[in-house]
Amino acid sequence: MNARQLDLIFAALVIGTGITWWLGETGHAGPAAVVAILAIAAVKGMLIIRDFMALRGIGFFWPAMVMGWLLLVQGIILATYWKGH
Amino acid sequence: MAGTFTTSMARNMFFGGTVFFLLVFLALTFQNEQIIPQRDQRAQLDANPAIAAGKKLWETNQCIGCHTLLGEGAYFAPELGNVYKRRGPEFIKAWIKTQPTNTPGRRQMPQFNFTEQQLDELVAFLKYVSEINTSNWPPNIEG
Amino acid sequence: MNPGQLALAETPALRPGFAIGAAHSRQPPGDLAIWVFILAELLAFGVFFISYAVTRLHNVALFDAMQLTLDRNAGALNTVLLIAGSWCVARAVAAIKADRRAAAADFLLGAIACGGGFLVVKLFEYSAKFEAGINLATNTFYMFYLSLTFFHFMHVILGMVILLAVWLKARHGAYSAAEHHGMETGASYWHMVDLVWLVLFPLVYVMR
Amino acid sequence: MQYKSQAVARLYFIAAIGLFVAQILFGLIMGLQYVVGDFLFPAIPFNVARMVHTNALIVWLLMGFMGAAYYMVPEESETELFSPKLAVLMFWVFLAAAALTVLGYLLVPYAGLAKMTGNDLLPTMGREFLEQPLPTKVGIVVVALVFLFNITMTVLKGKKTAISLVLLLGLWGLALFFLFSFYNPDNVVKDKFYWWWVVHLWVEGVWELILGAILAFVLIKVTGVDREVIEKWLYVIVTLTLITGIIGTGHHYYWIGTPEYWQWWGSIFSALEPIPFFAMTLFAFNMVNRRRREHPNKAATLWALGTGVMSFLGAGVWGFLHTLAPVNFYTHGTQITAAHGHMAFYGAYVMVVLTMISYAMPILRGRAANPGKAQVAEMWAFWLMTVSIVFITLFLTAAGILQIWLQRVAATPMSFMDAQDQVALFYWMREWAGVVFLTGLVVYITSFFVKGETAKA
Repeated sequence: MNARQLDLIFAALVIGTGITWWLGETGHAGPAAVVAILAIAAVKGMLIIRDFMALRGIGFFWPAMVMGWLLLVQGIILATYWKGH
Repeated sequence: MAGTFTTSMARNMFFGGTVFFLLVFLALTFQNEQIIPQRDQRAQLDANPAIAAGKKLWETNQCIGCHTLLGEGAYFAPELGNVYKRRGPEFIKAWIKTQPTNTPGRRQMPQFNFTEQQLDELVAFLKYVSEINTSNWPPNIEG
Repeated sequence: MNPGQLALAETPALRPGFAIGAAHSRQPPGDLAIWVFILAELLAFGVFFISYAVTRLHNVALFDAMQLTLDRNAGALNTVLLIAGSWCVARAVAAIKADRRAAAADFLLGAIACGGGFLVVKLFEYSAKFEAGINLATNTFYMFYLSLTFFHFMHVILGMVILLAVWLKARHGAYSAAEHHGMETGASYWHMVDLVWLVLFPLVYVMR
Repeated sequence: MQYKSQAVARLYFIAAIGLFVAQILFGLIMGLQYVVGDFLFPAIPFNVARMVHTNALIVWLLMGFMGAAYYMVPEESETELFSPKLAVLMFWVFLAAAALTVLGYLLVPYAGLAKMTGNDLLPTMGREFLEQPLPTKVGIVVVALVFLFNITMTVLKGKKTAISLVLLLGLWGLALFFLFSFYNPDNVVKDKFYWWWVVHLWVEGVWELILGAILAFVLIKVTGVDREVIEKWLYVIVTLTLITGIIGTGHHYYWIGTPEYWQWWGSIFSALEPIPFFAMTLFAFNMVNRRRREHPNKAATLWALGTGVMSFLGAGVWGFLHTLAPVNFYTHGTQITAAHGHMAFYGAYVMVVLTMISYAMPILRGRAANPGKAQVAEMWAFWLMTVSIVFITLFLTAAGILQIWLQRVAATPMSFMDAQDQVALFYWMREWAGVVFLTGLVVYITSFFVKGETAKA
């Protein structure tokens, strides 16, 4: 991972955070907003795991554990919001 | 060197993790000390010295060796954290005075030869415990 | 934890010196000890997050009302600070791999500064809440808000302590393109702290 | 035996087994009193039998830990003990204190004992497991400090290994947290809160460090696996233990007047407490499977594996069963707690001490391992005791579930004593399982006297 790629990922993460913040500030709520926010968080998490943590291309076990954690937690969160809607 | 597992790093993890979680626990304890005055009826302790005297009687006669108090103790005899609410003061005193029942085959409680004042102190202690905020435990009056 | 991983690290063929391709491509960066710790931490946070979500399900009105009292700007600012910290750490590792030792140390310092910024913002946020008389017994939402953010706050401090140790070593030239095991270990932990916050922020501050 | 001074361990092990017998006998008395209420009344009321049962257990486990430390530390540090004489002296002080305390419990009414021993100076007596009179408590502190001094000095003058480091931390923690037994405020909530700093932070904290260290030591010896591998496992296990167990203390703070946030912190972290025990099970089996030698002491290996499995079942699984706050609301203070307590103490601490004794005793007696027949007897004892503790646990669990149903859940709840009458059948079955346990213990002791061919240590 070269410096330029890291910078791009950093920019993407900041933009993602900005969108999440904007959704909150403009009072977006309900299923569509929840899905959008979770999707952004999932993408951000994946970028961190793959490129910052550098778990990309090291086989199955470790990326699966950490990404699996992220997706499982987010999946359950989504399910509870879905049910509570 | 990706993938190595060094003993020194394992030791660091052990020390770091232990100190870390001890600190979190101490912070939770600090918060605990700040909140319990709303729940533990400490004003009663200052107002009525009989409660402390009753606690001492509770301890020096080893009541916890058979009974539970707020669910902690031995499980041989009834829960006494809420006995004041379940039975009332007069029943408690009369019960203690008439022990042991000597009914064959039944569990026996010793006779402690308390004075009337000591009985009142024990009752004051049990009343105080029954008023501690236990988050609605036990599930019902039977304890 | 995967017992096989522990065993694997002991196999002579995968020890440094013998470690060619295979070892590098199958193990995460840094020491496996930190990865055991990371998995344990992720598990604890995961259970905490799920508890929050399930409890919210039973108290939607309370949680939605209370969430509005949080300082979302502070939360977003802190997210950016943590991301920036993570980026610094990633750049530090990239720098040391190119044997740019001074740059690596500077990037680590940048990450530590970001962590410090996070703590300051968080303390302002907390002091506003404490002045309002809010504590862990206020209500279920605040119990979770304070518990989750405080537990994470402590992790930021621990992450900074680790980075500080790595930075001190880096400044003394302990790391190089050939040997930066310790730096990768600290970096991995710091990214975990960041990752957890990326779930925490939307969950507690934004989603409704 | 590599170092002469290791021999002091033998005294501690013998006394431990002696107190073990006392513990079981009083356990059987209590078990019978559950169903024949007036058995031995008023000579030995239930509370007295229980004090002897629990205090004997604590003291014999401490004896076992100390014996284990005296055996392990010279070998780990590769040097003689700092002072074997001090170790022997402290043994006799400790044994005398324990014997006097038990005699006090049995011969003097508790209130009289409190008066005689100066409880008025600093009231500490009459709390569960901390019933010891003030002089005994002070004695425990003195013995512990002298013991720690002796062990620490030995480690300091010799080699410092991960095992002795973890062991030392566990032992120092044990002494440190015992100091909270001297804190007894009138405020019941605070009393209970800090009481757990002794009880919980012992059994789900520092004692597990001792357990891990002993197990690691024996596994190195009987499997011949690299010390490096075993020490890494040890660190991982004790780390997981403390990061879950320290905050896991919160699972005792649900219903004793403490704030409700403990229900969350306690539930979450104690739900993770089975993980280190599971790691310990994996550890024991993994190491034995990867063994590089066939140690002649098969019994010790069996005990080590048994510790891994039974501590996971007793402490991990049975602990998890009732650790979540919504479940604990119903199970708190019932026979479920007793069920968990029996299997956890046996599976973790009794078994690890017996593992150590099983490994070290033959060597202390000048042989690598006991003769085959003696080992067969010991393994019989292992199975008799282990299977009967499983049944004791199952019967108490059944009794607890029924008790909860009748007394706490049913539409018209029964009173405590009425519910007890309904579950009497399970108490009878528990008592019979206890008799089997005693049989196992007798077989165990007999195994020390079975003669046969042995190889020199």
